[in-house]
Amino acid sequence: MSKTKINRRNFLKVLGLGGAGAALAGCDMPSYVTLEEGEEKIYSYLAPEEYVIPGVGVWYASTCLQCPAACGTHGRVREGRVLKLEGNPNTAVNAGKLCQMGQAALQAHFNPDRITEPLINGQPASWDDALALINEKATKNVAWMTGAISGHQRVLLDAHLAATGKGRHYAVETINARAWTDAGKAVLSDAMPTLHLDKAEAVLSLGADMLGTWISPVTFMGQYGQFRAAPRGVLMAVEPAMSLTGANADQWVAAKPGTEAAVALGVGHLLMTKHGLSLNSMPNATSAFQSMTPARVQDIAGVSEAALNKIADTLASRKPSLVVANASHAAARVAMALNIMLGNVGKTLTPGASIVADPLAPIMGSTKDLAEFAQNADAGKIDAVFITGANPAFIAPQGLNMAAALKAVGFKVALATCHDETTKVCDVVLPLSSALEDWGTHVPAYGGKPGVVHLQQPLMEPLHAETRGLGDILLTLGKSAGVDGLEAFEDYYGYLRTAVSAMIGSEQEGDWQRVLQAGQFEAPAQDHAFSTGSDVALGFSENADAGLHLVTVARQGLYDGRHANSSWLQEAPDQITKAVWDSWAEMHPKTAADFGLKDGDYVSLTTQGGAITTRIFTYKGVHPKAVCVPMGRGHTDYGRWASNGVNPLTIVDAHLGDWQSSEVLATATPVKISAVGENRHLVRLMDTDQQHGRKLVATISAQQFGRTQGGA
Amino acid sequence: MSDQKHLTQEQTKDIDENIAWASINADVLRSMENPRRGYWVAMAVSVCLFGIMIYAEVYQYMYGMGAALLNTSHMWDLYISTFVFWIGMSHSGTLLSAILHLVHADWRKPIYRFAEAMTTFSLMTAGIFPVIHLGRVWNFYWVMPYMTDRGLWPNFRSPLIWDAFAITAYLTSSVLFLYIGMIPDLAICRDNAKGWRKTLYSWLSLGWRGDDRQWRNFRFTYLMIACFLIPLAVSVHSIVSMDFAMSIMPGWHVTTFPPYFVAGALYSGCAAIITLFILLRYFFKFEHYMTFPILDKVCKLTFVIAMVWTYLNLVEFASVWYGHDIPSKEVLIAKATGPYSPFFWGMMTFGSVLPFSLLFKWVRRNMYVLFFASIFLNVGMWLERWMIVTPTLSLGYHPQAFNVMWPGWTEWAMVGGSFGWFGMLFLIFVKVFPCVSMYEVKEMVFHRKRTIYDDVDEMMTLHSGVPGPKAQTQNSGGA
Amino acid sequence: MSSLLGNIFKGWSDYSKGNEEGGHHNYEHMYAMVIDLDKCTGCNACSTACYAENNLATVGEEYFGARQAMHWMRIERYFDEPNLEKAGSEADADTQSHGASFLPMMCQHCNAAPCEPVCPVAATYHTPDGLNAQIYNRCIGSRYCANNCPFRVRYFNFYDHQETAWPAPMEQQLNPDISVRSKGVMEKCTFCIQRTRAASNTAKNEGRAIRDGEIQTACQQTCPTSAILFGDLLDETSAVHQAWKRHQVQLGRYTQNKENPELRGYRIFEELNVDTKVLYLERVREV
Amino acid sequence: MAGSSKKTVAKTRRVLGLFGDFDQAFEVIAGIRRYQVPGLTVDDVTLKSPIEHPEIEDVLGERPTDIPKFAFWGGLFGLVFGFFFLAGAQATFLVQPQGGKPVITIPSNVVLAYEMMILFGVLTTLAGFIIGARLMRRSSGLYDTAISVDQIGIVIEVSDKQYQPLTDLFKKHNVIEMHEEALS
Repeated sequence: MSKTKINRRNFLKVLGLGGAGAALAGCDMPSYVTLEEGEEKIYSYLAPEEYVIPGVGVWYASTCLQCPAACGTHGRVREGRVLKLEGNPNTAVNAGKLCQMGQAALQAHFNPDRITEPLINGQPASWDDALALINEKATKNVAWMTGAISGHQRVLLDAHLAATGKGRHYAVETINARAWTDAGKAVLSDAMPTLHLDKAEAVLSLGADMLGTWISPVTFMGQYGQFRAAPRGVLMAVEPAMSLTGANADQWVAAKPGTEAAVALGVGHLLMTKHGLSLNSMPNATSAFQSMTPARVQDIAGVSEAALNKIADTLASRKPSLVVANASHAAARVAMALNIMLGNVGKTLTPGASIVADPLAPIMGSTKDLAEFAQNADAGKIDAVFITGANPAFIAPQGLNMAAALKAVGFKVALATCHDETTKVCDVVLPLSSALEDWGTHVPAYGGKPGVVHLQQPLMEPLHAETRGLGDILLTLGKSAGVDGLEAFEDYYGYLRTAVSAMIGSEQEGDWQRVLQAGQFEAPAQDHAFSTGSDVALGFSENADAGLHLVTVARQGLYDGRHANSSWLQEAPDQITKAVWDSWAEMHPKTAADFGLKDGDYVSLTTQGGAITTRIFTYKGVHPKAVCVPMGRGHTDYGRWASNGVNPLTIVDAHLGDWQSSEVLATATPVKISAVGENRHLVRLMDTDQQHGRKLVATISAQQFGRTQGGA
Repeated sequence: MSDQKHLTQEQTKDIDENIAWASINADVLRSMENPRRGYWVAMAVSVCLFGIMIYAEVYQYMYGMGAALLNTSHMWDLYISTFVFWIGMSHSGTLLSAILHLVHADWRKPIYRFAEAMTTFSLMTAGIFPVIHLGRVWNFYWVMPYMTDRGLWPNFRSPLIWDAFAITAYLTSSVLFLYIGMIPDLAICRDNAKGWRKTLYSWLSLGWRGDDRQWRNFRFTYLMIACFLIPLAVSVHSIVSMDFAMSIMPGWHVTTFPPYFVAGALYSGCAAIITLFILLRYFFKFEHYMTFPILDKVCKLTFVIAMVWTYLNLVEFASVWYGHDIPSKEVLIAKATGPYSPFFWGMMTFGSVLPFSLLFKWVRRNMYVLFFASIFLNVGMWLERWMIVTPTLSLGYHPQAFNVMWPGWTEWAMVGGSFGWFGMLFLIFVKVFPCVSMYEVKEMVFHRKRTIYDDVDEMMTLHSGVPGPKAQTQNSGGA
Repeated sequence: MSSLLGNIFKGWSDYSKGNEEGGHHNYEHMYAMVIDLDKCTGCNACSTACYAENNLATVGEEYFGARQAMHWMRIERYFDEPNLEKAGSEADADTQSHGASFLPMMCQHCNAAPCEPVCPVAATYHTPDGLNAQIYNRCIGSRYCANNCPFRVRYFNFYDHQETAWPAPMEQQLNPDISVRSKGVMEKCTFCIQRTRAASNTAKNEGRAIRDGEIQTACQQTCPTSAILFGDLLDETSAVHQAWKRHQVQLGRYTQNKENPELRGYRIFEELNVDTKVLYLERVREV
Repeated sequence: MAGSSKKTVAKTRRVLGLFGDFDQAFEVIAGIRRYQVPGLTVDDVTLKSPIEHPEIEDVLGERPTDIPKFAFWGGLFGLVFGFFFLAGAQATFLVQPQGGKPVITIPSNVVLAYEMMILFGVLTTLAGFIIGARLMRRSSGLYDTAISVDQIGIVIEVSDKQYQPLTDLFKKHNVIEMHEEALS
C-alpha cells in the first residue's frame, strides 16, 4: 500500500505540471474572495500540498463514466478538491458540454455511502486477505461481469480472463443500443454508423431516445442544436410512451407497445405507393413493405392513417432525412431499410470509424449477456465471477431470476464504489476508487473522431485511503494470475503511461503532458465502407394481446438506477412528469378514466412476474394501451437517497424475446392494473401542466420560423 | 340613585346626572382593588396562551421558518394577517376618544379610557408579529434608521419600513394620549392610595393639583394630541394596507386598499369595544357608567362603519371584476369558489350580514346576544385579513405560484398567544389604572345637570317668579 | 452638506439621463441572457450544473412536496400551446402530438426589479453590472421580495440544510467562491456572479476589457444544445447584444414595436414593466 | 400677578378655602373682583377644581397658553427634519436598491416625513404641557384631597391685613373649611 501511495504522490506532482500547462492553455479559472460570506469548511491555506496553488482553481482533463458515452470532462480542482465538472471543449463527443448525469459525477465521487475498505462476507478485511482469498477461490471458470467497457481496462480484463482459463466476459447494460447495432451489422455490416442529425432535414425516431439515453445523448443533443437552426429540421417520434426525444418532437405518435416496426413498415408502404420510392436491391424488404397497408397499421399499432401519411409526406418531401430506431430489432432493421430507400446512406448515415488497436475497442453492454449469464450460472458453468460497473441484482428483469443465478455462482467478487444490491450478495467486496480518483483510457463507442481515445486521470487524491482503482486491481489480479509482461509495472499508472506512449509513438514527457492536458489522443484509425444493404428479411412482432402493457423506460437522470444515490439527480424533476424522489406510473387519461383512477391514486401493477404498487400520473403522452413506469428507483441497498419508489424490472417478464433476436424486450409485458384505494399527491415541480393563458412558452408555426429564419 | 330604573334596558339617559361625585371615585377605585377569583382565572388563561406562544417562537427559532409550513408561494401567512388584525383593533380607541372628543360627544367619556388602553395594547401585540415572522429574527433591529459601519441604511422605499415608522409614531402618540388623559385620575388615585401604589401614582401624576393653569394647559394639550392622532390613525392603517397595495401581486395591487383597511380597522375596533364594554360592565359592576344608551350609540356607530366597510369591499370586487387583469380576476374567483371559499363566505357573513342584527333594539340592549355578536364580528374581521393574504398568494402571475397551503401549528400558537399577551396587558391595566375616567364622568354629570336645570329654571322663572330647582339644590353640589 | 446635495442632484440627473437611454442608471455592464426555447430539450443539465456551481441544497421529498426546494434554475414543462393555432384535427386530439414545452426559468434580473424597492434592509439591489444581487449577510428574511416577484424565482432557506444536503465528505465539493446560505436567508440565481467577478478581475489584471464569451454561466456552459447565450448587453459586439437587436427587443420598454412581429424574441411578463434581462426565443412547431 | 405685587406689602401667609360647588367659588372670585379684599385682584387667585369648568375663563379672565405654538413648531420641525434626514440618508446610501426608481423618491419620503411630523408634534406638545402646566416640580400651594373628589378650592396669598377680610369673604359664601400656611 505504502508503495502505491508514494506513486500517487509522484503522479499527482506530474498532474500538477499538467495542470499548470492546462492553465497556460487558458482553460483555468482563478478563484478570488467574493463579497459574499466565506464558506467555513474551506481548507486552511496554511501548508498546502506542494501541487496546490492556494485559492486558484486549476482545470484538469478527464473522462466521464456516468454512462457508456465516455464524454471528455474538465474538472476544476482547488486546494486539492475537485469542485465542478465541465465538458472538455476539445472532444468531438461532447464538445465542452455535459448532461446532468455528468454534472452529478461529483456526487458519485463524494458520496457519503462509499465503500471504504475491503469486505469479506460483509466483514471488514485487509486487502491482503481479500486478494489471498480471491487467488484461492477464483481459479477456474472465472467470469467477469461489467458494464460497457473499453480501453486498457478491457485489455487487462481480457488478459486476466485468458490467464484464468475459459472464462467469459459478460457486458451488461439494460439501456443499450443492441437492436440498432445488430441491425446495422446485418444490413450495412456496420454496427455503429455515424449519424448526422445536423445535416438531416427530417428525423424519424422509432423509440430511440437520442436526446435522453441512447448511445451518446450529449453528442446527439449537440447536433440537435444545429438541427433546429434554420433551415429547421423536423423531428418525428413513434413510441408507446413519451421520451425526452418525443417531448421535443414536432410530431409525436403513440404506438401500441412493441409495434413500432409495423408503423415503420407502414411508412415505407406509403413511401412506395404514394411517393413512388422503391427498394429494388432488397426484394424481401419490398414485399414486407407492400404487405403493410395503413389499415393493418391501424389495427396492429393503433396509429391513424392521417398520422402515418404525415410522417411519410415529411420524409418524402424533406431530404436528406434520417430514421433511427431502438424499440426492437425488427424496428431497427426496418429503419435501416427506410434509410436506404430514402437515400440517406452516405448523407446522414456514414460509416463509423474504428481504431486499429482493436483490443481497446468498446464493448457495449446488452441484456442478452445478462440473460446468458443467468443461464450459464444456473447451468453451473460459472464458478467465480468478478462484478464491476454493473448491478445485476437490480437491473435484471424478474424473468431472469437473477437472484437464484447469483446464488448458483460459488464465489462472487464485487469491485464497487458504493454498496448496492449486488455487493450485498457477494463474498468479497473490493472498494473501488471513484471515477474522479482513477486512471484509465476509454474509447467512445460513438461520436469521437476516428481513432480517438479519451484519457481518464484522477482529479484528486482518493477520499478513502483503502480504495484502489479498477486498473490497479486488474493489474494485481493479472499478476497473480500470471499474465506475462505485467511484472514490469508496479501500478496501473505506470502501465497506462507506457501503453499510451507506445500508441502515440513517443516516450517524451512533453507529449505525455499534452495528452494529459487534451484528455485524449488519437490512435491511427482506418475507415471502412458500408456494404450495399444486404437483403435481410423484415418482420415485426405482432402483439395480439389487447390488454394493457407495461413499458419500462429509462430517463436521463437516474438512468438504469446507477445514479439513484445522487441527491441532485433525485431532486432534478423527471423531464416529462416533473416528479421527484419517487416512482409513478404514466397512464393515458382515458385509460385511467376507464379504471376510475385519477392522478395520485395508488395502483397495483400485476404481471406473471409479480406486482408493484405506485402512484399514477395521467397525461396524453402515453398510448392508451400502455402503462409506463420509469426505471432506476426502488433500490433496497443503495445508500440513503435511493430507497424511494419501486423498480419495474422486478415484474418484467424477460422471456418475451424480440423477433429474431434473444435481446430481452422490456416493453411489452402484459399487465393488470387495480386500484389500491389510497391517494397521495405526487410530488412534482409544479402542480399544473398548463400555462393558464400566460405567455410563458410561446409557440410559433414552422412557417413563421421559415419566413424569419428564426431571427437569425 | 333613588330608583334602579336607569340600570335596566329601558334606560334612556346616557348617565344619571344625580350620581354623587364621591361615589364615582368610590366605584372606580373599588374596581382597582383586591381581584376576585374570576380575575385570576382570566389571568391564568392569558398567561398560558402567552406561554404557548413563547414555546412556539423558540421552536421556530431553532427549527427555521419551515415550522410554520410557509413555502415558496406562501412566504407570508397568519403572522402578517394577524398583524394587520391587531393594528386594526388599535383604531377604536383613537376613533372614539379623539374624534368624539373633537365633536364634543360627551357620551364617550365613561368608555374612552379602556378603549385607548385597548389601542395601546393592540399595538404592542401587533408589534410582535413583524418581528417573529422574520427569518433571522435576531437581526430585527436592522430596520431601524441608522447607518451601519458599512454605510448601509434601511431601504426607505420599503412599505415595511413605513410600517416601522408609522407604528412607532402611533404607539408613542397613543400611549401619551392615554397617559395625559389619565393624569387627573392618577392624582385622584394618589390621594386615595397607600403603599407602593401611593409612590407609583405620585410619580405618574406629575404633581397634578387641579390648578386652573394645569386644567387650561391640559385642555389644549389634549385637544392638540387628539388633532394629531386622527390623521395619524388614518395614515397608519393606510400604510399597513400599502404593504399589499404597493406590491405588483394580483389581488394585492388594489387602489382602494387604504380606505378599505381603515374602515375595516375602525370596524373591528368598535366590535372589540363592545366586547370589552360588556365584560367590564359585567365584572366591575359599572352599570352606572357603562349604560345601555351608550352601548346603543356604539352599536349604531359600529353598524354605520360596517356598511362603509361592506361598500368598499364591493367596490374592490367590482373594480377587479370589470377590469381586464385576468390574474386578479382569477384570484377573486378563487376566493369565492376555491379551497378557501368557506372562510371567504364566513367573512362576508360575519362582516356584512351579521351587522344588520344591530338594527334591532332588543339586540342592542341585550348584553348576552350583543357579546357573542361582537365576538363574531371580530372573527369576521380576522378572516378578512387572512383572506387578503393567503388566497392571493395561492395564485399569482406565474403558475409556479399556484399552491394551496394551510397554516402550521406554530402559526396558530402565535395567533392564540397574541390574545393571551393582549389579555395579560389589559388585565394588569384594569387593576393598576382606572379604566373609567373619573374626572370626565364628573364633567359629564356636571354639564348635563347644569343644562337640564338651566332650562327648567328658565321655564319656571318665565311662568312664575318661583325660583327653580337649581336654587333648591344649591348646596348639593356634590355629596 | 455640499457633497450631500451634490449626491442628491447626481442621483436625479442619473435617473433622468438613464430614462432617456431606456435603462434607468448608467451601468458599467448589463449582463443579459438569451434562451432559445426551440433548442432547449428540457434535459435538466443546466439545473444540475447550477446545483453543483452554486452550493444549492437538496431538500428531500418532504420539503420538495412542501414547495420549499431551492432550484435556482428550474425547468418547467407545459403540455399546452396557447398561441399556436392548430389544425382542426389536432386541436381536440387525445394525444400529445406536439410533444411538450420546456421553459428554463431563473431570476430574470429585472432592471426595474419589483423585489428591490420592497426589501426593508436593502439586502437586494442592483449592481453596476446590471445584476440584481442578493446580499445574504444583510438579509433578515422578511420575504417581501419573494412575495413581490412575479416569476417566483426567489428561494428562502426555511431550514438549515447543511447536515442533510452535504453529509461528510460531500461538504468538500462546496464551491468556496460563494457562501452556503443558512436558515432565514433569501437566495436566488446570481447569473453566476462569482464567474463574472473572476473574469473581470482577470481582465483588470491584464489591463483589458472583458471579452465577449469570456464569462460563461454554469447553465450556459453545460447546455448540451447551446440554447443559452450570456453576455454584456452594453457591448455592441457581444452575441447577446446582436441577438436582442436582431429580435428587435429593447430594454426599458413594456411593449416592443417590432417592424417584423414574427421575430421570435420576447420577454416574459413584459407588460408588468419590470424590464427583465432574459430574452426568450419562441418555440417552433410544425402545424 | 405682576399687577398686584406693586402696591401690596409682603405676603405672609397662603390661604386655601374649600367650597361645595363652582357657583360659591365663583361668588368668592366675584367678590375679589369687586375689591372686597383690599389689594387683591383676580390675578392673585388660583382655582383648584376636580374637573375643568368650561366658563373658567369668564371668571378668572383670559390666561394665555403656549401649547399650540409648541405643537406647530414641533410638527414643522418633524416634517422638515424628516424629509432632509431621509434625503440625506438616501443620497449618501449609494448602493441602495434602485428598482428602477430615482435615488430620492418623493412618495416614500412624503409618507415617512408625515409620520415624523406627527411624532415630533406630539412630543413637543407633551413638553409644552409639562412646562406650561408647571408639572414635575415641587408644587407650591396648599392642597386638599377633597379637591380630587368634589370640592373646589381657592388659593390666595395674602398679607396680614388682607387675611381677615378674605376669611370673611370665604365665610360669607359658606366655605366648607379653610387651610392656611405661613410663607417663609
